[in-house]
Amino acid sequence: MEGFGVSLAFWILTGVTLVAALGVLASRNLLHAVLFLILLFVGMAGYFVLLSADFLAMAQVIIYVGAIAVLVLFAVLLTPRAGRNNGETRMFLPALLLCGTLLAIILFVITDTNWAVADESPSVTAADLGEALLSRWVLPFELASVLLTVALVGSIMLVRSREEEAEDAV
Amino acid sequence: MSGLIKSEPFTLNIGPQHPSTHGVFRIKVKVDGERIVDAEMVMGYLHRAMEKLAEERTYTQNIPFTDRTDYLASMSNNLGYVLAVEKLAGINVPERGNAIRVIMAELQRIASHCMAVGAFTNDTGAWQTPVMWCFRERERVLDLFEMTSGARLTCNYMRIGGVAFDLPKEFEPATRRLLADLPGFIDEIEGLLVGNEIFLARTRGVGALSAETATNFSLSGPMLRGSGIAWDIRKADPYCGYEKYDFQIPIGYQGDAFDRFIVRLEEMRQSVKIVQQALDALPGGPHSTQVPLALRPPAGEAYARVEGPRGELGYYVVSDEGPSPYRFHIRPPSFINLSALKEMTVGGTVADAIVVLGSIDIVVGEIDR
Amino acid sequence: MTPGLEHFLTVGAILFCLGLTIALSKRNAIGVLMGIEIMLNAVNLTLLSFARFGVGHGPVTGQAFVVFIITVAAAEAAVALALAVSVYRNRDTIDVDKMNLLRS
Amino acid sequence: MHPFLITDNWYDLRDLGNLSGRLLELLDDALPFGLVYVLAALIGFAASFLIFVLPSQLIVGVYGERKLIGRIQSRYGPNRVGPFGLLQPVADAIKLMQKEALTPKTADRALMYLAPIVFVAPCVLLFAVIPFGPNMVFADIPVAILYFLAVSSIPVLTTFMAGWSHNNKYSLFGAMRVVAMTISYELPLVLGMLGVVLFTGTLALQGTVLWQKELDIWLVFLQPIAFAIFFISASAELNRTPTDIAEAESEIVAGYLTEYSGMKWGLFYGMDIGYAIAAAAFGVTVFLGGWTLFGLEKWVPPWIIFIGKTHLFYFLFIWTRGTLPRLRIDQLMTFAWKFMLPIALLNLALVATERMFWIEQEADDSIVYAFAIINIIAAAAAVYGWSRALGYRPEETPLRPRLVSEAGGFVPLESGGEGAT
Repeated sequence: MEGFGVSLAFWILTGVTLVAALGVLASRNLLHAVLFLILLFVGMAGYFVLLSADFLAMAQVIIYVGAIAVLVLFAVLLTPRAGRNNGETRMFLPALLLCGTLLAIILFVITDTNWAVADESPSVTAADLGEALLSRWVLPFELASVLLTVALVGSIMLVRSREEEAEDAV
Repeated sequence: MSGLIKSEPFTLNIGPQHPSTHGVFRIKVKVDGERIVDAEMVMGYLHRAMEKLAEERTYTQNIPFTDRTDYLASMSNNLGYVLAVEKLAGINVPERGNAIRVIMAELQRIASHCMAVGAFTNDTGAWQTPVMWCFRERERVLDLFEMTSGARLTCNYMRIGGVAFDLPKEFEPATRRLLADLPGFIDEIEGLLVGNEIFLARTRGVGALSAETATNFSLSGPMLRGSGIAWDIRKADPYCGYEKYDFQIPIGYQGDAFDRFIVRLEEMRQSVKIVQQALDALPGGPHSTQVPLALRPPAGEAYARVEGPRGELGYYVVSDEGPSPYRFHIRPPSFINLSALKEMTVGGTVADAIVVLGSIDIVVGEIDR
Repeated sequence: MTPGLEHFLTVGAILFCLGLTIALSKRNAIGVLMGIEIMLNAVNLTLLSFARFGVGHGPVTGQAFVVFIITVAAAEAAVALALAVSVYRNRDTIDVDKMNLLRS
Repeated sequence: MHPFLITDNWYDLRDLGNLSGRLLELLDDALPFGLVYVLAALIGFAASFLIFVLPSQLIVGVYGERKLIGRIQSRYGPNRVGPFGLLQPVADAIKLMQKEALTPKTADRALMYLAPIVFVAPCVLLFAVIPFGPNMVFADIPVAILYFLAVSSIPVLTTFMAGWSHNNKYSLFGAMRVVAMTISYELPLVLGMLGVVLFTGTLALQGTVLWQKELDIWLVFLQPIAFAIFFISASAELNRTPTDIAEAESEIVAGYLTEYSGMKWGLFYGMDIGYAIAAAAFGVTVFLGGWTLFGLEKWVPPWIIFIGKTHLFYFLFIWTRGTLPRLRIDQLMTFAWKFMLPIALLNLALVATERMFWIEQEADDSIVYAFAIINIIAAAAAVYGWSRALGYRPEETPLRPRLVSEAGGFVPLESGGEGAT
């Protein structure tokens, strides 16, 4: 990992993602929070590119920005105006404390550990990834597809209205 | 979507300023998602109190008012009014006058249907192309009007007892050229739209009215004929010698927007046929009878109706032997056709409502008068 | 300064903790869901940085894990949003504090 | 070596990639820290925008489109400003800049200002991966097709932002429609693209072009279904007319653009054309052989061929816009889910079988011609069969009204009237 460009990109991305995450936390308007979340997803994709995971970066944008964020937007629009408040519960301070502690511990671990670092940039093409998914990780891969099917059927079942159920029962 | 989510219905104002309300007409729709649950028509933005104003003017002076009710079919409106006054005063119209009136009314029907078809396809989203094509042909009809009456839109051509001027000599060849081109043009529009899957998907079954509902709403014109009822004043209660001409009444199948569209296209074909026959058998003689300028018809009332492009166009005139009508009332076809709007739109989507509104072919000047 | 493994891990940790804060403290069910998505993203980042810098398992393993996490996140988002909509329909709210049918 | 063939010399402007490569080398020597890549990105960004995107938008997108639509509608189109009205887009731009940019009182100001700006960026990013010639591709990344799909999903969110921010019911309608439609149309699009990728075995756009060049066949013949799906989905996501329900002038005024005025609207308008050109460029690259044209690319500058093809492809968008009515939103959704998705899956299965056969049998490359014939027949059969299965019966729809001679009451359907045509 060398070059001024990479460093610059890293720091810019860090700024963007952290601001976006803080924005999700701070914005009271749920819709603004969703838009900050999208910014975070895009920044994440940038990180993935830096980490030479091109395929995953693109998948990140397609799936998170193109699908999940749009789903969240849909959910926001399907709830009424009153439900678009993104306020905190009384648990905000305890949660902040807890997470701060957790962060301190993790940061300590990160800095204290002597990581064995491979320096040459590995090149993983989409073909390699596909190869791995269909040979070594084939079982989790199939499970993931089953999970997606279950999620699909499950979410359709969840949002069905009573009228539709009554229709189907006939 | 409705029922799936407990959504709040909200009110959407379609109009008075909206690209598809054909003027200043407003529909207050309550929508649940895209589905319309309630619709309320708000009219009167173009109200000019014509019926009241007419009581202050002489019978002849009222003719220009009728131009301005349905400004897309001024000839038909002129005709309806003068027929009513003639009925009231017992005036006979010479043969040639009647033939010219028929020619003008039918040309006006073609022009008005051009506009109706074009605006309707514009509402379905065919971006301006059919409407421009229709305007092209309508222009040629308006050229003929300009040639005869001097005005294109508000012709003020019919007079009590006949028509204002005789036909100029270049009228007949120009009309024949137009009549030769028109069937091709109608085929062109038909080829562009009628077989088009998207157009069929947008209009088939949209705003369908059963024959019974259509009659109950007292609809007339292409709206009524689209629902499968063979009713045409020109056949049922002939005026101006319509019984002499050979033409047919096109009727639809299920009364949806598409049926009204094809009925209008076919009516244009029939109008071409009528104008052709009228031109072929154009009698000589005077175009008008002499009628005193300050006409004082005997006390009484008269109602005359013509088959306007939009439906039954009726004029009701009451005389108290004065120089101006005691009471003057118009039965505007699109106002009455519009009353079925709620019936047709509720349950459909907003996009359907626009298509339905386009298929009624409203002229706001006539609705609000 | 050239970013190394520690940098990416630090960003991942910060994002994870922010996501956790959001998930724990938001009142709105959709807000909670967004926190969880941030956490999953942070985990993805960590996995990928190990895949890039780590030695041992090779880079493909890390990336394969990320693929699975993205899949799970998508499934989770769909189900959670369906739940939110369903809850809203039955209870007229998606405030997590008021979803307490089991309490009394 | 033929004297007129395109060479690799930097002064041979028939391949602009030579010159820019040379410049990059020089800069790389002169600048520290690999700053050259940052610089090159900026220059490339500006250059591609100034040389290709902007002129294409102005001349083809605005002037050409208006002129062609005008001809379709039997009128003249712009012909007042400048020779043949060519300066009309410039005049429009000046007018737009002078106009007041209104902001409704209740609007979400930040989002409303942000939306047009965010809308511009992805459009230019899209052109980064498009190969204009053998050396003329700014970033020949190995996942270019995915990149294109990914970046093109961002403007949808922008249109949503725009529609939401106005606090206007029509705009919200537009925004909702955009969001709903995108989810539906991305799926068949990606599935269709998958068929292409299965054949070529690469996600890189340059690789796709070279594959087509090598096998001497355009992918549109191998993948007619994928091409049709791409065209329909692209026009859906671009809000072009048969599917422009997000703007739907006659229904919801201007959808998400209702409250925009002045240059904020202008940015949306211009970039809509930019996206359409990007989609056309992508379609040309993937399906129509990119910068190749039966060996002619050795003689004519490939970028000329490419730009010409792109603009011809763009003509398809203009054509559909000029002639087709608009679908309703539920019909669009039904079309995506019930029609395109199954057909895309069918196509995928067919392609996978063919590809497997090709590899297993170690067949000669000329087998692609057989595949092309099979696929075209299969596409026609699938489209026809599936639409019949969904209840499409064109012969049952009467296209002419019934005719009766006498006025009377209701004419029942059975009696049919007389002389029904």
